[in-house]
Amino acid sequence: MPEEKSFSAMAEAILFAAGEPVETSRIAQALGVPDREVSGIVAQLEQRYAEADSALQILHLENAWQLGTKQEFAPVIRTAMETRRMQPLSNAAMETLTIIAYNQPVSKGFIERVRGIDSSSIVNSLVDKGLAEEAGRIDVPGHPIGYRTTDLFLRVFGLHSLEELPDPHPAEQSEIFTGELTEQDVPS
Amino acid sequence: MPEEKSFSAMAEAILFAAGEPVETSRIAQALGVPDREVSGIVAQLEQRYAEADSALQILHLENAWQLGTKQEFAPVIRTAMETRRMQPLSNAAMETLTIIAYNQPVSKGFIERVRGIDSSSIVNSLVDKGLAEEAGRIDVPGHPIGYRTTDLFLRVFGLHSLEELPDPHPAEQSEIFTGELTEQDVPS
Amino acid sequence: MNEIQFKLDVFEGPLDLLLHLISKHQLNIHDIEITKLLEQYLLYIDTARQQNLELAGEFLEMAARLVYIKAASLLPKPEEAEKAKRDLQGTLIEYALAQAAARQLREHFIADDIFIRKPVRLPRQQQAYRLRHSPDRLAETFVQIGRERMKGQLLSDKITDTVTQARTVSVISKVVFILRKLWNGDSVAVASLYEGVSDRSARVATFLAVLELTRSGRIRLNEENTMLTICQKKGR
Repeated sequence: MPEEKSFSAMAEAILFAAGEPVETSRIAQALGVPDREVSGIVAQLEQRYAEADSALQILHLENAWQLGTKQEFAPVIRTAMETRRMQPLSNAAMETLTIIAYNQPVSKGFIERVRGIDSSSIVNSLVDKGLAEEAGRIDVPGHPIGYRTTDLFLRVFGLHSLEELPDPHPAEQSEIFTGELTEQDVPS
Repeated sequence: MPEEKSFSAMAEAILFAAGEPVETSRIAQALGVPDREVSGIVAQLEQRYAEADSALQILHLENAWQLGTKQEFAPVIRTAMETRRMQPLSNAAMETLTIIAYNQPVSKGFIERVRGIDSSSIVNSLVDKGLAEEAGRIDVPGHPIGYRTTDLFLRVFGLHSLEELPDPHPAEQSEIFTGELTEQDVPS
Repeated sequence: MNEIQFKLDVFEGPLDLLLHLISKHQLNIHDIEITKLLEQYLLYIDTARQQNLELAGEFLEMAARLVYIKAASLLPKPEEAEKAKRDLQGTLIEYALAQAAARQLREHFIADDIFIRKPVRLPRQQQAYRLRHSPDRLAETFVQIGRERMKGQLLSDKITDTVTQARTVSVISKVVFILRKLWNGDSVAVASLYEGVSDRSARVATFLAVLELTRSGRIRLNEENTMLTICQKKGR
């Protein structure tokens, strides 16, 4: 009999109410189980969403979990909510976001040095879009504000964690990096 | 084959993403069905939630529908949310609070100038946390609302009064003093 | 000039333009032919100007940097030029990497197709802050922000960066500087523009600024190239 509430349903309740990503430890604490059991519990929930006729899915972001809709439901949601799909980012925004993603936390000054052009307004617009955020001040002269990427950034690029950021692959560079390819043969 | 997305899953997607109650007609329009079919579609969803080991339920309000958690999950949700409240202040919040503390009363505009980035939502969250409060309008152009710290702020930082605010780096004070005098010799 | 078919607005900045020129003319990024690069770069700047495009100041700063590298390489001791060239190559390689990474990241873009929920508002959610901190945290944060900034009158990040990085001096700032000197119609000795200016990039910027102003007809040099006067506006 389903009198007893299952852990996976409890996890579902927490993730639903929180909306934002919830760390493994917080789920564990609320359920009264060790941290290491959380991924198994969430996996059950994930399976239910996969099997059943459900529009939901579990997002695994860094060390946290979040409830979201399956990608294929985006059109019907947009129709109902009358929202537009996020526009693809301009090259300038992509470059800036990439520099932030691979070097975070970084100051606006650092980004400007890499890109060779003032990028302050682009950083601000990435913050407005929720793709980047402040990350305290950096311990370099002038103590500039550092920027890092957000959970939305991970979601928008279908990443589970920053470790999944693609390695800029050598083929892309071959036109410019002639003769340097051997250096990339570093054993991991 | 369950390739075809069912109406009930589409309704679930809409209700999940909306968060708030969604009118029958809006759902009907997005699914491309007559209004009168919506309650049947939602009933299917409701049944899935009832049968499966789910924490969710459908709330029917007037002429609208909303997705929520079942009553009995309230305690576990509350426990999980409580732990979130224990989050210490972010760097950005600490910085904003410091600016308010040493310059009060200050406007949001002043804080933005000091930090170099819009800090309005951070100020609001400090007010929510009871660490800062409005202090009437300030006598500068535009008469913006001023903010000051609260008694709770004093308690949090173990101070008896604002006069006890620590003096930042007194050692460096003398050099800065001389340096400043010369820098101010700029004709206005 | 017809052979230069630049799409002028597509470059993200001077580095983007340089990378374009390097790949177009098959230059070796690890040992750039500065003369050729400079020539192509200036051609671009000219084309942009003919089309009345507003170029960001950074494009002119880069011109100054290239001119400097070329000029310094003609000196008997070209070590300085070598170093400046290596710096530029390093900057370009770093930027090329960032561009490659950006292109790859873009392939993962799925926009905001996954929807999430706003957090549920619990009745008592706006609760008073309960943690305790040492008052030293306030002092530390104060120091982090910096005393100047705390008064709300700093000096943008950009200026701080300039101070800490000793960047190339902008040509535009020198243009303004020169025009100010000439404002009331006096003539000014060219040499006086360099008085007290020991920083090399500032000298290069001054030189380029004079060039720029004479070329555009804003100022005139006397026959000995020693004195500058401002050109009176003529009715056309």
